[in-house]
Amino acid sequence: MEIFGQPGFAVVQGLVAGVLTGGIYALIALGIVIINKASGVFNFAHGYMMLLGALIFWTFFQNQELTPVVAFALSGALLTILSTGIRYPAAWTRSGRVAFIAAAWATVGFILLQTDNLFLRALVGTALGAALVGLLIERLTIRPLIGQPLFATVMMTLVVGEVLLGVTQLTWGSVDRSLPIFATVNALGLPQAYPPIRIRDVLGGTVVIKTELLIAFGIAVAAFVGFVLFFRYTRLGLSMRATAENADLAQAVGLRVRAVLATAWAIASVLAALAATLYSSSTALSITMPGLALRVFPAVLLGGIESISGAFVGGIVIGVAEKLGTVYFGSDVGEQLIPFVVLMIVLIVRPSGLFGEERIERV
Amino acid sequence: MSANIRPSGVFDTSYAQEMRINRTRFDQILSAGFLGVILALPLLSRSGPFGIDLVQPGFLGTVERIAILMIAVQGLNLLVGYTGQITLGQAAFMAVGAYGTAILMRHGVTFWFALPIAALFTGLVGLIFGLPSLRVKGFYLAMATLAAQFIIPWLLRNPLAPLTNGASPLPVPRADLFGLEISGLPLYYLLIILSLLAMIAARNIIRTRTGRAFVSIRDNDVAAELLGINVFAYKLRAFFICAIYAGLAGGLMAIEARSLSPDRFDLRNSIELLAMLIVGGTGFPQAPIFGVSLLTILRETFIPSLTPSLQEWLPRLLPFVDSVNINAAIAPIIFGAVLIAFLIIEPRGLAYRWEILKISWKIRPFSH
Amino acid sequence: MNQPAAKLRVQNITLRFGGVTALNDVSFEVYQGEILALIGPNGAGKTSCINSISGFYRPQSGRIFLDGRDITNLPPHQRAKLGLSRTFQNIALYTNATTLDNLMAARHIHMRPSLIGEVIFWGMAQREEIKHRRVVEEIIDFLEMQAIRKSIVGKLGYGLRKRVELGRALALEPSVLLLDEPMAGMNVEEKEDMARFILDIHERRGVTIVLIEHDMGLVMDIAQRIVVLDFGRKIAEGTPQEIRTNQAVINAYLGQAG
Amino acid sequence: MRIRFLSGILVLALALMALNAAPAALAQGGMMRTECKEDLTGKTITLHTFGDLSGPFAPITQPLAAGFADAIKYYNEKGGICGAKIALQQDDTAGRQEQTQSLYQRYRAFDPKPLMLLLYSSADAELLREQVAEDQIPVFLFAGSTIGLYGEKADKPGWIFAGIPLYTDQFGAFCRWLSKAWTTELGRSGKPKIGHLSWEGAFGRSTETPETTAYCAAQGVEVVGGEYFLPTATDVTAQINNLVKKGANVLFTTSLASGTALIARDLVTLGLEDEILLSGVNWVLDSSVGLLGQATLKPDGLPSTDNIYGILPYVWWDEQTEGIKLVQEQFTANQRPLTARGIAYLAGFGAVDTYIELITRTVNRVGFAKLSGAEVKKTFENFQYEALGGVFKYNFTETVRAQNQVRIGRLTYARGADGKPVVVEAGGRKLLVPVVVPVTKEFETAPDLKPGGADVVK
Repeated sequence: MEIFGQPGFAVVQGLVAGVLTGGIYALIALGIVIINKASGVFNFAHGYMMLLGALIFWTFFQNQELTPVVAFALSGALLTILSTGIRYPAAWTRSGRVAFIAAAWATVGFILLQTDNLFLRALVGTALGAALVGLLIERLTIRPLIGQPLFATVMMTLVVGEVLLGVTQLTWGSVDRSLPIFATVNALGLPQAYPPIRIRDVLGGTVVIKTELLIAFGIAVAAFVGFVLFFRYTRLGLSMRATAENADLAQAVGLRVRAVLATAWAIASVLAALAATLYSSSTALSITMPGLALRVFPAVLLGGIESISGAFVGGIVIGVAEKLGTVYFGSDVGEQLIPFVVLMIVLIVRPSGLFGEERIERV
Repeated sequence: MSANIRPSGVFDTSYAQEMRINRTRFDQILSAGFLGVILALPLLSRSGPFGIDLVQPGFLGTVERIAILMIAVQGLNLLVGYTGQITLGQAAFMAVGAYGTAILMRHGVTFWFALPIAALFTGLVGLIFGLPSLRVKGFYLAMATLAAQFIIPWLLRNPLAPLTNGASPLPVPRADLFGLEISGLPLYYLLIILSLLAMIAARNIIRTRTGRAFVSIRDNDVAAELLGINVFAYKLRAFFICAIYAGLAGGLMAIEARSLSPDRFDLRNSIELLAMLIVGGTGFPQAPIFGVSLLTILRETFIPSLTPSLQEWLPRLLPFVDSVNINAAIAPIIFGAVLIAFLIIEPRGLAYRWEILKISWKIRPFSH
Repeated sequence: MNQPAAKLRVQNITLRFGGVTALNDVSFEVYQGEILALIGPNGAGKTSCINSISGFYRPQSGRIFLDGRDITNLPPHQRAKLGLSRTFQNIALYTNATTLDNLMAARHIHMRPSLIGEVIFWGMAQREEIKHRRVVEEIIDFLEMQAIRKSIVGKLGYGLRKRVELGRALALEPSVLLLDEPMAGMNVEEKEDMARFILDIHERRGVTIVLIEHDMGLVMDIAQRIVVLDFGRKIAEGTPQEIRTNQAVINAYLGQAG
Repeated sequence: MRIRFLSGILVLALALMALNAAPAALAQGGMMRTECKEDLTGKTITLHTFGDLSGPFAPITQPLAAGFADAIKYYNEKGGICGAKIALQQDDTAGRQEQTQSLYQRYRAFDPKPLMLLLYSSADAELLREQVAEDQIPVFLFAGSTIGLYGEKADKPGWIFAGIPLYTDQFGAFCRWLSKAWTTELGRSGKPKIGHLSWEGAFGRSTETPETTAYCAAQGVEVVGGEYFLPTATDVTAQINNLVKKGANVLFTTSLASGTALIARDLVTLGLEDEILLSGVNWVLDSSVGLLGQATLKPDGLPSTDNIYGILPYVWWDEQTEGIKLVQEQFTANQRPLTARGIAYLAGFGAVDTYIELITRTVNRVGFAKLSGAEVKKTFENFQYEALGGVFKYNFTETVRAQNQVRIGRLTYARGADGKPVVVEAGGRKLLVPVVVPVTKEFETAPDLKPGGADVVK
């Protein structure tokens, strides 16, 4: 059975691989969109934040040793986040808050220092580590530029990327690493990826779904749903939306714009780490990672630079376009040309992206 | 954005005099002196006639690249700084100019024809990728040009491979003038002169009808349209001029590097050209001079000259880090750190700082 | 009635944004060399009307004529070439340029296009620059803006910016000048200056002026004829005297109760 | 961190020794260093090198740099170059051509002028090919770029010498072996059909030339086409399907570790691991590939990267020779991580050894005072040398400037006496130990497939 001259199963295979890869693209796009929503800045450092995040995960996941200093620093980050970023229920007494923070601190410290459940440790450690990275970037480089030309801030993200690259090289070097997260332990005691799901006799052949990509896709979808709910229903999410819409007005009605900006960076950094970790688990953790973020730019634009659901659709569309393009025209066309042709077409037909808002101009 | 504080004691007696680029004696001396130093540099190097060893011969190459990149960034300044249209495809346009020049020269066309033809052709390519500016603005437009940044190298690598050697390097013949090969000193002076001419041309565009139309579009495109400026046509014109500058820079890069490969014109290079513009001071005529010089000297001269001592000292300070990792991290960290410091101190660019400096000099000893 | 020829004719224009009708079948004429005021309560469609005339909005139906020529489908920049010039309700200057450059930019349509000449800036191009510079300097003198000639307009005060904008509109050498609330937000003194300028422009340069203004006293003083809009419809047209006593206008301004 | 790496290495070394998994040691004499005629004590000779340390090729260049550093430390303790201390001048280009150009102009102007440049990027060599000839600075290159060495039409100045065989020649050698081994050693039926599946870019496309395709055809091996992927790809199933549709039963890749591991993994994903033979240039036979490939196991319980065939133009870590023992000792002593135990470190070490020999011979011939790039090039043009006692074999002449002694190797994993793969624990994780086994025992001369080369099919 053929679809436009190609074996049907190969087309379906391309479609499946495209959707699943698109899930990771979408997650990367989401991180870029969130920063853009909060501050109007296109974050060129995202690829480097991904690399750093994945390396943090690798450190927790693969190594049993962890100096108490690191654990202390990370739980310190948690402390900072808890005590400045989030408002507690007003009913809480002062001692209640202190107790809450202390308990959270102790729990995190305990998790970070134990080595029985590496996955949990890596999860908590990376979330905190990446959030800390995001907060530091915002505090040290982005905040000093508030009120300055937007260009300068975009430029700053580029420069931050360069520094992050240096930091990763200094700390971890550049060797390719394997990061088998979604794995069982086989008879030899080695981590082994889950076997792929094979669906036989689909349009004349077998279609294979890579389990780790499927899981990554599932997590990406969950993250998206989470964020849509977050922006729609939580106080922090709403204030982020408000700030994105009009920072001056938000400030005027009493929202803490700076705190919102910091939160956006922390969230984006955690998302970058998540996307990078999922991506690495399906191939390798390589220094070429930042290049992946560049490939996601068309997806961001396709969806609309400020649209969360757009990021998701954009990621999937670009993923599918790449893979189907490869099936039909070969990889040099499919992966290197098609995404940008799709981008051009979208810009000409619907300039604000699939989900972007069209703005009416007034004089 | 000329300074609104005029030096006292300077009077103009005609409009022509007032319109001059260097209006005061101080400006004239400064520009002439600067140019003189640049022109004298080769004479002060070991390879020069006097055998003085003041300037590292390697530095002349850096000045050549600064001259070339200044052209590309000046084009970018006209489009981004003055017309307010962002492009992420300047390096791709440079690739068109570079490959165009190289291919024509390989087919026997003399450099003096190949360069303008290639630059003009680049201008036309720029027009094509400027078309989305009819409907899209700001970052979306940047993304259309981002597509150029991927589509053009793809064309060079794949369908045009018979002409371009594909992903492999393309050797470029030497440029010659009446049978005399242009390399070494003549090449140096050629690049400086062309760069200077390109600067003056840009300055002239900025201070006349087209330049004012560009600024009108940047500052208020609605008002510009309603007051008689064909906004779309002028946006296209800006793209055209910007791409011509890029093509010119690309063609010069071809004869300077003598070997081209598509990797030399990737997105990273485009972004870096933008970075040079921003560091220089977007929308100031001197931005390319400041931005390109700062970034290029930082990368090509400053960091390499610091590297040996850092390679020696850092491993002692950081004994727990592998020295190989340190060596790999030096360049990105210094480059990044210097620029972060710079951006925090002067986010509007060096040219802005320069204007402030000039004004404070004129009105000294008062601070306001 | 024996009226001079219509300089500008607005014929049955209707303009809708989605479900909202901003202008509903509006028609009026502006005669050569007169000052016509366009008034009406907030949201009456005055600015929409100006925007339609200058080409920023495209009405769904109706036609607009300038000197008897149908300009309904011309893009805004070509209407400017035919002699339409305007100012904006919320000042729309080139904020990062100097006063001089703002005015010079408006000379755009009168300058001979020659990119090559500009690049070289020698001979003709330079003479051309100087020629138009003279025109601009005259306007600067006329509007008494000598002191701010080289100032960045973004840093000027509100009143001055309004004046620069008027200067820019004048530098176009229009035959019809559309002024969208030129005196809004000004104090009495500034308003008087501005009124004087408008009258001077009208008298000395013979420019036809369409004016939107809220200050009724002023309108009554300087306008020769008045068109009143309400909810996108023309409800009255006539001399200041006629408008003052028009019941529909009074109702519109004071509400139906009156 | 130190303790972790150290313990990992120690465990690994012990495991290897106990297993005796490696094949019989090749017969090699001791280290064959030319005697010095001149005592250079008190002098310093600098080794100049720059390349992409922080850019896309960093995974392979950083271990290489580690090899330089450790070798220089070691040889300086052993007397340097005839008593002269070896210094290292090293810079990072981040993979940018402008930076290569500017660093070269810097290096060219050093006083004294560099005697030799050690480069490790094809693109750098291609860019500088004519300039180094003008400045008379020979280059020792650890990459296999035909254009870099011989120019577009194989007639350009010969100042660049390659430490590994040209990628085109490597591919030719592989075709030659494949046609012989296909039905016998590999036990396959039908004809071998190769599909290229490589990284996009000059490096990835370097093996697919008209010359190699014609040569392979003459050997009875059909090249069915090429597909490319970006280093950031997550999935190459579509590319593999395309090549399989064209009839490919062998994939040949020109990529570094993450690329090769990705292909191996997707072959297993598609269930093609038995039908399709994975092979590639010398970089695919690297420990890093063997380590990365362990995350996916084949149905037979071995990693996806088991049984990758490739070109092995040097002696591998598992073979017992004096040189390897020395490198292993230094590797352990300098606490290098397991991941660096690959070809790049070996190459870095070998390059320093070669440099010492090269300078020693040149000094012996012309004396220290007359040492120059041109003289070093002369030595290079008649250079028979086995670096590290046979780990790298150089046989340069004026016309053959690339190493061309090749073997075919196979990547597999260390097995114990019971035939089961051995699991070691290093750095807190359980690992199989990748080993590279030479399939052909003897070194053979690779076909000469540069444009106009001796073995090009007319």
